[in-house]
Amino acid sequence: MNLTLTALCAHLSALLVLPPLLLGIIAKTKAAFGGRKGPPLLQLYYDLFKLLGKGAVYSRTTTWMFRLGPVLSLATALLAGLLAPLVGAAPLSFPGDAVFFAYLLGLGRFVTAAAALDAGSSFEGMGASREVAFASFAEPALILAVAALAGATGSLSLGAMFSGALWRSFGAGIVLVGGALFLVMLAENSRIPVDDPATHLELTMIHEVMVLDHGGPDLAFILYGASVRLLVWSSLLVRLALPDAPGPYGWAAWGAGVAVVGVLIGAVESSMARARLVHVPQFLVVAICAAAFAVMLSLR
Amino acid sequence: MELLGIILVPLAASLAALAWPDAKSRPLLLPAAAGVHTLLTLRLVAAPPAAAYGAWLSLDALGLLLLAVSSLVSLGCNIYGVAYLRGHSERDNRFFVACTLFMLSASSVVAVTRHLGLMWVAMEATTLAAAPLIHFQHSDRSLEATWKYLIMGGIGIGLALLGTYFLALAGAGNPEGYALHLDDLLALGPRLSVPWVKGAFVFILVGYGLKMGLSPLHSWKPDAYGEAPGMAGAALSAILTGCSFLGLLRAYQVCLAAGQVEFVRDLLVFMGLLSLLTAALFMLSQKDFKRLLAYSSVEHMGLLVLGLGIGGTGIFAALLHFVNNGLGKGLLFLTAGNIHRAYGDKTLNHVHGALRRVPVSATLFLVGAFAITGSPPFGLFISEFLLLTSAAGAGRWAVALSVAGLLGVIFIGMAGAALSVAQGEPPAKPLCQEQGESLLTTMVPAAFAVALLALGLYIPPWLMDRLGAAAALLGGTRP
Amino acid sequence: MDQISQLLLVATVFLGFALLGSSSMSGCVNLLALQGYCLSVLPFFLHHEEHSARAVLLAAGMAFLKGWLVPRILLHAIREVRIAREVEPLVGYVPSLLIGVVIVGLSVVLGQRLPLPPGNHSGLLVPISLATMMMGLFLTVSRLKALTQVIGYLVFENGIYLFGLLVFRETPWLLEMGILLDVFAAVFILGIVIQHISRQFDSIHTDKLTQLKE
Amino acid sequence: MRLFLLSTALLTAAATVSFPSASRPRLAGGLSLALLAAGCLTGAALALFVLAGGEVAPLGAPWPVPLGSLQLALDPLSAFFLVPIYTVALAAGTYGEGYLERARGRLDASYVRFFFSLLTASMAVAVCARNAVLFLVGWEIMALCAFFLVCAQDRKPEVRRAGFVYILCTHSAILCLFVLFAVMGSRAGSMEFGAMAAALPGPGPALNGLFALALTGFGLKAGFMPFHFWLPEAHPVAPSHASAMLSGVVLKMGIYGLLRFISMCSSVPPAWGLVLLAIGASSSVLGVLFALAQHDLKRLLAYHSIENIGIIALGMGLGCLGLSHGNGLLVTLGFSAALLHVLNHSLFKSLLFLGAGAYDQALGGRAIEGAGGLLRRMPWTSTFSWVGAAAICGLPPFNGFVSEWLVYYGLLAREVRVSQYAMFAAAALAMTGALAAACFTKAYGALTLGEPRGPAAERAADPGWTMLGPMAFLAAACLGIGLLPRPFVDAAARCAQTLGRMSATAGSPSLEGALRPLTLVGSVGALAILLAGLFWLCRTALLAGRVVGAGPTWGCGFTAPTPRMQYTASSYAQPLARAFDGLLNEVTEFAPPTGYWPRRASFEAHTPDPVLDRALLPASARAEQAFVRARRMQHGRLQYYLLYVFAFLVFVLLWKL
Repeated sequence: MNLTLTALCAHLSALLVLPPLLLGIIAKTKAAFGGRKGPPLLQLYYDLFKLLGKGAVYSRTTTWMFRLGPVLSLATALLAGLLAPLVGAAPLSFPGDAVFFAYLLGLGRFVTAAAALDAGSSFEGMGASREVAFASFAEPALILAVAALAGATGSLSLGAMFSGALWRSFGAGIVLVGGALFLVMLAENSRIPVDDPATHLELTMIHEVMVLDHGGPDLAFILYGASVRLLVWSSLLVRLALPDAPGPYGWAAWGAGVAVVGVLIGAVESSMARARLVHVPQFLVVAICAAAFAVMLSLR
Repeated sequence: MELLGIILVPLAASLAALAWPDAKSRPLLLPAAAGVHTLLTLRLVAAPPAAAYGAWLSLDALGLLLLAVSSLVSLGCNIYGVAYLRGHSERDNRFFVACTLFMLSASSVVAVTRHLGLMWVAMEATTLAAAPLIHFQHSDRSLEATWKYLIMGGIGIGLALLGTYFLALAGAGNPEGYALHLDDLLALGPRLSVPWVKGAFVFILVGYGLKMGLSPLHSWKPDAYGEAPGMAGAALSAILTGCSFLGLLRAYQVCLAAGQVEFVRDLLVFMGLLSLLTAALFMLSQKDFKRLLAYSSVEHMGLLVLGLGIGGTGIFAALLHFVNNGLGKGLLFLTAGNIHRAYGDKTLNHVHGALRRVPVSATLFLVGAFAITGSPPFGLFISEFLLLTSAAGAGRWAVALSVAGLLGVIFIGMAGAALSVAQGEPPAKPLCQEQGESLLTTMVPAAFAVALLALGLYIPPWLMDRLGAAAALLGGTRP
Repeated sequence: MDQISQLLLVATVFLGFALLGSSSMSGCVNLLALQGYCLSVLPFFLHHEEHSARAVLLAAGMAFLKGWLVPRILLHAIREVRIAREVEPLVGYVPSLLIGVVIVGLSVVLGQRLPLPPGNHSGLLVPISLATMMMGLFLTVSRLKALTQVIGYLVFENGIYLFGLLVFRETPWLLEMGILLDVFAAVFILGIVIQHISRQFDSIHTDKLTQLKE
Repeated sequence: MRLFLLSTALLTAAATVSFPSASRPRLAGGLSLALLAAGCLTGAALALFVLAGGEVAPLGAPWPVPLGSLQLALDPLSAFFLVPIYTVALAAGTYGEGYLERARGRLDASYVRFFFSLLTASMAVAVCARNAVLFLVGWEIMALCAFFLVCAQDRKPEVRRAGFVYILCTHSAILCLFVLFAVMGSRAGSMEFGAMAAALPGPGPALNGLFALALTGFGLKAGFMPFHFWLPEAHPVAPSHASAMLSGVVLKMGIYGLLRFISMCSSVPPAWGLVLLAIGASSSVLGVLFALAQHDLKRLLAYHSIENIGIIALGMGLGCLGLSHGNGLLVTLGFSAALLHVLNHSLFKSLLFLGAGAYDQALGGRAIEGAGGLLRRMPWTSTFSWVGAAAICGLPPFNGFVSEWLVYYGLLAREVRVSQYAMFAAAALAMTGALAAACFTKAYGALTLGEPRGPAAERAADPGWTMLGPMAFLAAACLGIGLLPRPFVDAAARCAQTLGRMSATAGSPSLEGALRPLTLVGSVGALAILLAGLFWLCRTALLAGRVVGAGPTWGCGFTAPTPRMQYTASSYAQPLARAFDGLLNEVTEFAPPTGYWPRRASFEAHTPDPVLDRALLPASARAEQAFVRARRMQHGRLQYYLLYVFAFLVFVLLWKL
């Protein structure tokens, strides 16, 4: 691994510090679209800080599974962040890490769903059910996107696939893959039109309802983990589109790109309604098809 | 000496049975005579006498094979018969015992004679002797079965006689004149008249094939086997069919000597496949387990002629299969008889849970069912596998494939019935004394099962040698 | 002599036709007896070079058995079991006769495929024996009553006997013994069975004998 | 090879010893278990010795049976398959003693022990046999033992049905093998595998026909998709430790056979690889989909076996493609993925079946809907089962991921790209993984999480350590392979190289490049555990000294929730079931609540198997009708029987004379 210490530190600090900010950007964008002032940009930092300072109430139904969910899902999110390139090479990079990345996220989902079921509430069960159902469609889209990029670049490492250097040879494919990944990202991170993070009706929630019973530090872990995942996904999109340049310029470009993705998400959320749950699979099938076409293009 | 002994001892015992006054002790004649017969046969197997050219009674490898199988199976059946007849003391067993022994004597004649005319007479005798065995139950159904058996058997034996005449005519025109002695016919060989040899083979095939129960000539078989007592079924399916198979083999030998094997082959393969098909058709969801065994017999007769038709190692396979089938049928019919007795019924709708009602018999029945369908590690697996290999080796892929397919269907029928009988909840009605199994009624099938297993795991070299010699007589080769 | 043997052979076939067309039970038995007599004298004319004791004995035995004893047993059975005197064919009389014609034609065709064995002067023997045999078979197939089936079987046996005459000269005694034994035993045992059948079912109609089926 | 014979003898002794001592159950159990353990350990030691590069001289003895000879040999392929056989047999056998103890009165212990030990011995013989007759004998004894294990509780009608379906399939399989070996052996003039391999025909219809026979025969055993239908019938009804053996190991014998056949072929047409890929993709996706629709825990696990067999088939398909394109790296990757997944699946699937057995005994039934809250009541069983569940979903840091990663690598990496279809198989595999996660959160959640839904679940308790110990061992093995994959992968790769008839060094640098990341995968997995532990400690530290309360689950405003109102397994699976309705064809019976004061309402859903229930049973019913019609031939009239004779005689005379 030819990774300098500075690059590693930069990667780690970006990964650890920036995620809540991205959610702030999204919230600001939505507020701007709605003509409101909105919460402060750093709201999630305050929330996390407050939550970490609280005590906890655990349901009498729950077991260690319930307590495992938040910590393991946060751990997987952070490890996924180590595998994904932000600027320059990722700290952990090896051929086939793309698959590992996908399965780490899967592990996080698995424990979150199990923790939700552990509470024994029908609402949380419902959320877990939807989460895993939609993941079944998101996962093949993700792997097909990876396959397309692997076909185009000849490498199975995230760092090489998401290098932004493919526009000339694989432009159409990049568009398709980018679209697919964007859709998958919306689904995986519970954004509109798949899920509405701001809803207050449990029956329509997915991710939020799964964590209804968590509180205090656990909820902090969950919220933080979710924001880390969103940042990692956004970073992948940025790296797909922008050429990579190490050093401060690279970081600047990357930061701008991530902010744009945040604004984009905010824009989508402001302009669309949440889709009916039965239509979500169709939405994801679109992503699968886009990625499949990209694979065909990559094979030519 | 032994040759005369194996004919005369059972014959004398049979006459003695007719004269024997006491019905209770009469059945003891059965194992006594069969025991002596087996001892003499063992001496013959251990040291086969040199074949004397032109003698009427002389034992070759093929005859030895039939003799050994029929002697063993009838010994088993006759030991079993003591217990069986004890359970049916209300019925007069005079004719039953006499006919059983007479059949043994006649089948010994078939095995040791070299004269085809004499052989035919002995064959006729076995046919007639079997009729009282089938009719032993004295019910409407057994009467009907006997009637059908007699008429069809009579026709078959008549056709075989015609075939024998044809053989005699085939040798006409030679200076030696007419010949019905096997040695003469073989010596004439290519000088035999081809059309007459062909005609002879056709008539003998149809005649003896009818007695063997090859499809489409098998129609009497399910009725007769279904209504006969278990031990008679075993004797019929091992001895009677064995005798007729030997008759067919003799005709085959003549054809071989006359250089007419090619003409025979297609016919045999055709009949073999047809028999398998018929068995498959009728065994699937067969409701009566004794009739099922009859169709299984049709199947195995089909396999025998199939092996003969394939030639080469197929003939060896057929002969090995003949031995295995005799043992397997003995096992199945005797255990089926036990189960029939324990339930007073032989339809699958009423017989369940035999593993709990008659555990030993049911286990053996299950073993027999798996063995007879060619599952390893039983003897029939070796012979069936050898058969398939020789079919494939002869380039008859389609035959091998269709045999395997039909065996699959047959397995469905056989396993379905055997499992339905053995497994499940037995009826609540308790078992009365004479319905249960005893040491005597389970010992014999158990011995057959052990023999079948042994033949699957180890075929003694002397048996290989005898089989090889027998196959060589038919132009077959040892694998 | 040859001419007489030819005539006898033709008579045998015609008796076969008559059997196919006969509607009365006892008439059938009488025709069978007549056929038996025909066959019993045939050896004298067929093998005219010798009138050995063997031939005489055979003829006498045949005449006794086929001409007298067997018909007597059958007639006795008919009286004893009080069966209706009609034959009750499955196939009507006229079609039966037509099939008989087909059978004769078939036998001629088959007979031509077989070379005539030396020492035989009558080319009719092989086809006529085949035809008689097949007619017998056809009778067993096409008639409903158990007794008529026995008659058919006996006709079939007659055909075989006719064929046996071809090899009569050189074959040993044993063979004839076989034939005679066969006929005797068959009638004897079949008679017993018919007795049983009539006692058990009050009839010898084979419709009663169809319990055993799939 | 002496050791192998010793091990087989010990196993056979373990089988037989149980009967004479049946009157003293403790002694019988102990003695049988000791012999089983000795046999398994001896055999496993031998297998490991071979896998570590040791050579064992083959054993050849004449066998006085036509075509037969006692040829036994241990090459890496055989040794690799021996490992799961002995490992699972040991674990399941130990567990079985506890299981039989608790099931006394319902199961005949001697009967089960006999067939279990014999099953182990026969599989070992089949794997080492180098003569077709010996192989077939071992194979059929295995099949029959498995059949009798399936039928251990034959009083129940569903057990009899399952047993019947199973025995039909296994016999059809062996008939295919009869023909296969008959053809191969007759070409070679010998039934030795070596001679057969030398006499195989070149590429062409003949070779493809043989492949079709092998695929059908071995595929029926392995449970490839159209041939899978017996599996969800047979596996659930066996005693659980036998199910573990059946699902974990016996299925793999089909894989072994197919691999052995492929290793005999000197040339492999590309179509074979594609066929295997197609079978693998369809088996894995459909297997997991149908698993999702099940309510019976063991039936669900059985469908998952189909899924995993599909993954193995994907690996084999890749290996075959590698063989036909001469790509050594792909051969190694594909076959080692398949082999490693064989090992992995045998570990986690047997673990899950053992857990299912414990649940079954605790609840008195295999239905998952009535359970719940067992993680609290059966903590150990549930913890070990959780490991199995995570492993079968292919999640890191467990062993399932390692082999799936290898498959992905073979499907996607550029240096091994020989077919464009492989990429789409990757999508199928991804979908399988996600669906498996859905399925196991469903099953695991319904069983062990939340509140008990019935009285049986209330009273449930962990079994003793005879049963827990083997589960712990298997769970540890799953985690161990996941964290330290290299030695296992290397062993599989060596086998794969001998399979592809390559010298062990060929393609080494690129292979090393492909396998090196696995070390990293293992360590990152360990890192995940460490990180999670760290956060756990953080939380404990944060919460130290603060108020940590316990209360009811938040009912979203509803004040009187009952355990029955928890989300059920069926409702959990419903979104997916609806999305795949066209494939699953779920049958529902719904009596909706009516009126103002509805008294009863019911909803029932079950998913019939597409092959067995929707195709084979109707087809066989129709065939039976046709047969009944054909059987009127035998209608009881003697006249017609005689007519057949007459007609046949005339026909033959006209044909032949």
